[in-house]
Amino acid sequence: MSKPAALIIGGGIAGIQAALDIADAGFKAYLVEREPSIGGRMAQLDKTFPTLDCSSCILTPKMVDVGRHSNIELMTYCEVVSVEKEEDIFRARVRQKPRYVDMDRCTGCGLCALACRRKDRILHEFDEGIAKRSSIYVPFPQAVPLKYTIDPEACLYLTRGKCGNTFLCKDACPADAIDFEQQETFVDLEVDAVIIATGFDLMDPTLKPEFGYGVYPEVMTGIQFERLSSASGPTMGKILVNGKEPKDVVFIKCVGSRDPHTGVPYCSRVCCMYTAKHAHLVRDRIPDANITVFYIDVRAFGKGYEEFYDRVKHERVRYRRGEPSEVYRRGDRLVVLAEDTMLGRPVEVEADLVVLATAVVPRGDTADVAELLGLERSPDGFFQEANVHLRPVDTVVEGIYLAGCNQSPKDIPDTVAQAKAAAASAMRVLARRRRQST
Amino acid sequence: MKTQAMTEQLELYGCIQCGKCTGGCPVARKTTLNIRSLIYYMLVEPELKVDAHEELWDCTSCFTCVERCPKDVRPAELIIALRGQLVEGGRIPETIGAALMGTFRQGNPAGMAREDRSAWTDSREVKAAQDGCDLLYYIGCTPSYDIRAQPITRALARAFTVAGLDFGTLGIEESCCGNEIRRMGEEGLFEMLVEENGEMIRAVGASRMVTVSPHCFNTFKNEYGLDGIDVLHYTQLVAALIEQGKLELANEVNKRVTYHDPCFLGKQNRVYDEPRAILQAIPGVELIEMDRNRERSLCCEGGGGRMWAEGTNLEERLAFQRVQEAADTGAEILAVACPFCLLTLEDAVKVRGLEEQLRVMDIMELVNLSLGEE
Amino acid sequence: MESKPRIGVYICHCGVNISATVDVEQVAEFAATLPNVVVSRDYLYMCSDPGQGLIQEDIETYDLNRVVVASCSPRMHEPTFQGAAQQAGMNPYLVEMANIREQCSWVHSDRERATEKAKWLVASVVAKAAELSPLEEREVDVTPGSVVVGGGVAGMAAALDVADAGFPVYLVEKSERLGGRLAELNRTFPTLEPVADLIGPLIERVQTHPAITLFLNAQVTNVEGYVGNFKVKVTGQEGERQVEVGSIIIATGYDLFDPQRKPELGYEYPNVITSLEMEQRLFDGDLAVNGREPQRVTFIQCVGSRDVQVGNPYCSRVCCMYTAKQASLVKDILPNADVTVLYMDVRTFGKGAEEFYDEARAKGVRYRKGNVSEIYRRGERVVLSGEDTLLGQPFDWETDLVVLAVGMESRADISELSTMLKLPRSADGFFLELHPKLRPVDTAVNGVFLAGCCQGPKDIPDTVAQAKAAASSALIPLLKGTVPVESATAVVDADLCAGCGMCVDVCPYGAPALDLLWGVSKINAVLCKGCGACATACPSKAINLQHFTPEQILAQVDALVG
Amino acid sequence: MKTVIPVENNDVRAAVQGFLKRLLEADVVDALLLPMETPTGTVTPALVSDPALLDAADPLAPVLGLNAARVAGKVSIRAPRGRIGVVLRSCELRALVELVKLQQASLDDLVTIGVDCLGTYDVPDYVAMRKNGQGDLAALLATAQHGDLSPQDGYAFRDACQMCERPHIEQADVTLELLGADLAAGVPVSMADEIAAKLGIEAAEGDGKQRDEVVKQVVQARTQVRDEWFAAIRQQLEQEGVEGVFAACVRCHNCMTVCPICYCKTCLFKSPVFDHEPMQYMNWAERKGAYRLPADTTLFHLTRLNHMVLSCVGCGMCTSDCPADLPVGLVFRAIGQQVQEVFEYVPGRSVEDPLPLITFREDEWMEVGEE
Amino acid sequence: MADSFEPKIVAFLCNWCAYTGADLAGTSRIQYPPNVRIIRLMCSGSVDSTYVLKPLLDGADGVLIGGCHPGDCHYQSGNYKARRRVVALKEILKSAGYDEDRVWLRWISASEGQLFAQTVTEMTNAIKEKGPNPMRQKWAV
Repeated sequence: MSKPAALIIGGGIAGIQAALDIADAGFKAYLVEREPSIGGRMAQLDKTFPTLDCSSCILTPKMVDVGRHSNIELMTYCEVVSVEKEEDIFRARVRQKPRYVDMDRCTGCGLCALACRRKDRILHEFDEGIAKRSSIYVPFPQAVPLKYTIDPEACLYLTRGKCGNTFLCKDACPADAIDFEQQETFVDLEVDAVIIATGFDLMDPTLKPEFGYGVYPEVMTGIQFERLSSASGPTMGKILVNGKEPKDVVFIKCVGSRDPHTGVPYCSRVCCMYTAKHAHLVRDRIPDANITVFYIDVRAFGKGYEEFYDRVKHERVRYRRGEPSEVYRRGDRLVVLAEDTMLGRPVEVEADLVVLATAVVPRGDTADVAELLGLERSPDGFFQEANVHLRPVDTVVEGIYLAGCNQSPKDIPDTVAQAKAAAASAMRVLARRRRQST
Repeated sequence: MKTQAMTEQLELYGCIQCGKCTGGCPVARKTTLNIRSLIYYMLVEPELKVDAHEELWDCTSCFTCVERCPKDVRPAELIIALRGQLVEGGRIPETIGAALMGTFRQGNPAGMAREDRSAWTDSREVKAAQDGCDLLYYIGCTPSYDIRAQPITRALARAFTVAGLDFGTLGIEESCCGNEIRRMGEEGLFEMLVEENGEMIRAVGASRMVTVSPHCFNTFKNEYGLDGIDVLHYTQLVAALIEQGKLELANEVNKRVTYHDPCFLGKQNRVYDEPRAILQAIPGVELIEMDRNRERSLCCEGGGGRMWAEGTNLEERLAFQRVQEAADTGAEILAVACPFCLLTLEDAVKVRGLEEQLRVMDIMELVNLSLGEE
Repeated sequence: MESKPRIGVYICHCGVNISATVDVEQVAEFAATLPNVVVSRDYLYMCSDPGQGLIQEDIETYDLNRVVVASCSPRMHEPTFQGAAQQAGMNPYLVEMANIREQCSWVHSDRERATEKAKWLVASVVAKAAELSPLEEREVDVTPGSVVVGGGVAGMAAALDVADAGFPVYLVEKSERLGGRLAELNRTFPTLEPVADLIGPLIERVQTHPAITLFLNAQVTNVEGYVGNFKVKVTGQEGERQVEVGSIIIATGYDLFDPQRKPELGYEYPNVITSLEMEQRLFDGDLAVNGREPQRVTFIQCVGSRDVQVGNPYCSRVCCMYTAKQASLVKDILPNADVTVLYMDVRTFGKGAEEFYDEARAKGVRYRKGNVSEIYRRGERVVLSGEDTLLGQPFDWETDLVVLAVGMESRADISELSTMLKLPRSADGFFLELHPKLRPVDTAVNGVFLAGCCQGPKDIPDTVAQAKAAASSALIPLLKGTVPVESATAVVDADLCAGCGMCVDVCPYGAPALDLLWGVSKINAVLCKGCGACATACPSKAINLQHFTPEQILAQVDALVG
Repeated sequence: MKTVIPVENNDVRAAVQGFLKRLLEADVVDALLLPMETPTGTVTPALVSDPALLDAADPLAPVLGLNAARVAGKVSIRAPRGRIGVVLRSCELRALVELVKLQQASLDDLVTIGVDCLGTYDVPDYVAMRKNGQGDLAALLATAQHGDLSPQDGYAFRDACQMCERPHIEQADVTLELLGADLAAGVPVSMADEIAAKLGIEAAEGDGKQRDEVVKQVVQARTQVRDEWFAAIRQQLEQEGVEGVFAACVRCHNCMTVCPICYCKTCLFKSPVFDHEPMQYMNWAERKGAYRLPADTTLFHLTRLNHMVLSCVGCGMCTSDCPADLPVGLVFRAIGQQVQEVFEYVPGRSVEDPLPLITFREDEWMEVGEE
Repeated sequence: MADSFEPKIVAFLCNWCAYTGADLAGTSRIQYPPNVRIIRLMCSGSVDSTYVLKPLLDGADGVLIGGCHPGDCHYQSGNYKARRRVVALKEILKSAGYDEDRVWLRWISASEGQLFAQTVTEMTNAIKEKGPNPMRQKWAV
């Protein structure tokens, strides 16, 4: 009889933590991630609030642990296409998308990407579009697994059937790992529990056109700012806008959140703190910058958060109460127009960089996943837990559990705690299975 | 005025605009003074037009705002600093100017002659502290010169003698403590006083010093850096003397008494119990508390230079409200432990026509009664 | 066995965390010149997969037998690099770390001097590395079962998860009943469920669960042992009992702020009550003050929270929502009353919370920004002095009933447990988790985990999630059946031991014992926790604490002084 | 119980020998560990089971070549062992008490026979004296009565003895109370009643008062010497440090070898920890420009101080056996006095006093660590 | 000369309190002088006298020992034993003619990053005041 096993869908920090707990307890864990690498959103972050640990420093070792754990089967670039429940057993079918790279041969040396005809021409998703990559790529240098993948939507050969006279990538690969013949394959799994850790999306800021996102290059989202300030990002951690250090930086919070007009009536829970962190990072890198944060309420509620907010305020960050009305151009700078509600009058604040704290929203495919697994959704669009108070990670389906931000927005500590909670729920099932089988 | 330097110096950045400062400010209700709003300006605006803020002179420096701030910002210090800007530019009310000048020339804000500083003694023998003593008795300006306050000064001297303390005064060499001077924004003059007085006080070599006024007590205790010298307000010393049995309060004073906590004694230095202990030790005294007592005591509006500046709203005086509250308790005597409170509240009793029912007395006057005929 | 040390040195940039202050390349060049160093490199993130891969490759290529990583604190990543080395076939105890981030780049700004210090630190660790010896990794069996301290919702949730997984649970509750603070509440936010409906079935399950042994009116009075095998003494009305378990979950909850510590808020008036008292009134449906229905009910938030004056700089996380809930319920009961909430920031962040806040305002609950400075009496009513900071005007708001939203504090008696278990506390007084993000329920004591508000303020969903998380951590050793034990134990060289027995006297764990036949000391490696007290007491150094031997430490010292 | 051993013909030594013989004959002990005169004229401890050989016993000889506590440990450390009477001077007895605490000796089957010490010579002096027909034992014993303890003309007692303020036996199963006694008339002995019963000895009056006074007088005189010497050495330490005072040290480890307290089988300083690579010496030489060899001498002495000075009983064997004539014992005693005072510890006083460094109180030195 | 003197201080910190406190100073980015070089030990009770004496004789300008506050030792009583040893060691140093104030024992908890930074700053200043350890110049040790 096989080892009791759990399927974890999603390889962000929630999925990673849940998989590690289950595997450490001696059960089998299948970790399915649709991107070429695990890591999820947390891998994109620079520092984490309120301790300012760098995100990579605390995440990548966990990723490595996952990659090497004897009880974890890591399935990246894969998607769960169906799940059937038969009594206490879930039968899942997983689609392995073709990487067009032989995983066993690829050494991750990167010569293929350097050679690619479309080098530096494809928008880099991991860097939130502020940098470019090749058609063949790894999402980030610390990826697990560190194996290259050909983007089928960007590759000249895969889209047009021809790539010059010769495959530059193939020629460059010393390991002969590139394989355009690869086809998608399917794997069938039998598991006793399923943990959904599919994460979240960020609201499209063009839904708030008054802020000029997509119009002005000086307006960016919080997650883009993370890549900009990250040492492993395209600017090596230098905060540059149009090649220059911004002197006036404005942060706008609640972009979409607490705003029923955009369909996001709820609070996204993390923006106040990551904005405080961003403000700190600007102060750290550009000591003489003028930093303004526009807010409605400052929600610094976690352990050490209020203290961090106090600290950031002491770092000469100007907190103005009021949600800006619009952003427009004046000369070569931007102007943020808002009512300062403490002054009771409108103010214009000039800016070289405007950072929008965009709302955390459910994944675009939440409805599909809900249907696939027979789950319910709450009015805000996230997955519905069995009971918000006492069963925050359980679902209406026995054996399926929720971890992380697909249930509602969360910061990292709460996500990790919830992922472990989901693991605990799963362990009850797995342990029962093990007792029955021995 | 540019805001940034001062904002940094006073560490206003911690402010979260909760409004507890202005919310508790006793004068905010009657004038346009809004310290919370001023801090916000300092935080978000590059410049502030200080001249436009005449209401800065309304602050009584009761420090309720400082007491209440949850983030350890010291709002009252901003007012003092802004007053400093006004002083520097010479844009100050005439009466304030006179008080500063008087202090500079004669060592007291009233501008009375320095040679008359010992007039309160009424030709009693008082030892010169300069000759060495255990206890330095620092009198202060109002208790030295003001006829209404002098009996307190004398009563204390008598009590110290009865208790057998080896005490002395600085005589006519004593100068203003500078507490009010600093709060009027004249930092330079204040520093000069700190230096001169500090040197003189240290030279005495006493291990303890006692003051009549909580205002003097405050600055000596918290701003002079008199390490090794125990600075006491008289209520602390007298309460201890009673406790130790060195002062026998034999005579009954059969009165209903309520007590008004001076801001500089209570809120700012948390001396709440000793004045009450003294009153309760006086035979016959029935102590009745006003609702707003201790941490919630209402300022009499006599501090922060307000003895020499009328402020922007003369009509509504906090002292009026305060004496009414005292009268409403049914007390016959409103006891105080501060010469400024004594003067402002007594004046309010007169103006409000409450003299029939309420008398304002310093605690020391009551003690003196209980000690009996000299 | 003894072969000449061949050391690989790896200097981490940690993004810019280290390289911004320390000239990483220069340190790597310097390290290459140190004795026994065969290869020295720098890399952006040593802890990443490629970073670790680099080390593993070098172990093979250069036949390394020691690895030195200069990066963050070993408390952070020592297991990471030990694991990497182990996979490459090296004994994990031949890896040593130099802490050039927390103890260098982050605390210094002078680049030159920080770089110089980093060099010394690396040199010192390289010197130690040359003296390292491989250690054996050992495991012991785990006693199945957990002790859960505290019978509130956190303790119950954790207990049920452990018990449902098939392990005995000993639930120790100080009071005479289960349910903790939650049982004192009326309804939940934002769903307004009656708490009794929630907690009743939960208590029932705990009470009837065959795997859960309940100790009411009882306290943990002593804990001995270590992860996998704890001996916990429970003292209750029926006397003392010792239970043996593999892990311990702490769920001791919180205290409420005592509003008498803010005398200006007039808690002594009958008109002024705490939010907990309001729960009872809502439960009873009795809001009368002085026998009359209040016309004005005012809520004051952040009482004892976000307040450095009372030593609680933190946010208590639940007050905004329970205030919204209470205000909303009051408005339901007294539709014509003026219900006002005075706030600093409205923190309605949980699932459905902002929506609830929106509904409360739509109902007519008035929110005014501005915290109250003081409260005094006027006739039958009280007056709240404050400022409406949006109007920029002070107010003196007469009201009939005032509800103080008191915050959470760590338990007054938290230090007892803290001392007994050696659990560190954070600056806010609550128990300190091992890492706020990576290990939010673990503690510095292996095998002891935190659930609920003893770690910091939390609402019910977060408490339950965290309790389950603690259960997960507590279940891992139980399910696995074995735990690794300290490898870096003390060992005796019997040839050197003169049998003086000082090691026996200084060891708090009874690990060393004198062999009566030979008169020399022997150390029971299972009992040894690796503190080194015996080694220090031993004058001839017949006892060595492995991994911290005099040769190793003196080599470090020598490199540092040089 | 107290008694007096009668002395005939002024031969105190013979009287004491007689007493010791009776201990064997009466089966109080199986053997005696005591100083014996060798055929070549020196004195050495020996374990004697044959009463007949006790004619060579010389327990009163004013010489100390070895602190016998060390050998007393060897014969008593673990069972099975014989019942042994061990004849010790005061400093030896104190060392024995410390060794018992260090589990290097056992009192379980041991009968301690303490002898008040009138002063000892270094072995070469003693041998020379004997060769020259000097060092009349009777003359020395005669000084006991009035406490005017003084050496043979032209010789000096060992340094340790000259400043020894604890020459009298403080606690033993059997004590030969030489101080204050007219030994020519008899040797006062105190002993446990059960031993007396076995020996069949009746109580006899000695003059206890006289002994106390003489002890007091000797202690006073010795303390004066001690304090003068302490002051001098402290001044020297202050100026020169240990490395200056011990500049001539050759690190022979004699001080450690002969020290009764240094019980380690192998000293840390003989272990690989202090066996450095050749390049290491080179590095050190480069660090300071020069490096004294043998290395680590100061560290050796300071570490030895840390390891044993709390237990130092002041027997001075270290000084006696130092080839470089360093005042090792004086330094250790001077420093030891201060450290022992801090811990209120008197080495050798009682086996009940716990060794200071293996115990602690939670509420002591509260100021340490808190500044 | 005195101005340019940068003391070398060797610190032995216990893993559970002082070392963690030093890490916390790092995570909190509290700045302090770089004169202290840290050696991690498991417990202040495992600080051997040679660990202190060796650097002092070799010329280190100070030695800092950091442990858990009384009652908080991870190993129950290591810090109490350390306290006795340090008291003895300093007494020996003093009576042997050395400056015992170059050796500091301090209790620093895991949450006292600020205290650690402050201790290092104070110790660096105190040692600067004393000047270099004379042993640095002495070869005959």
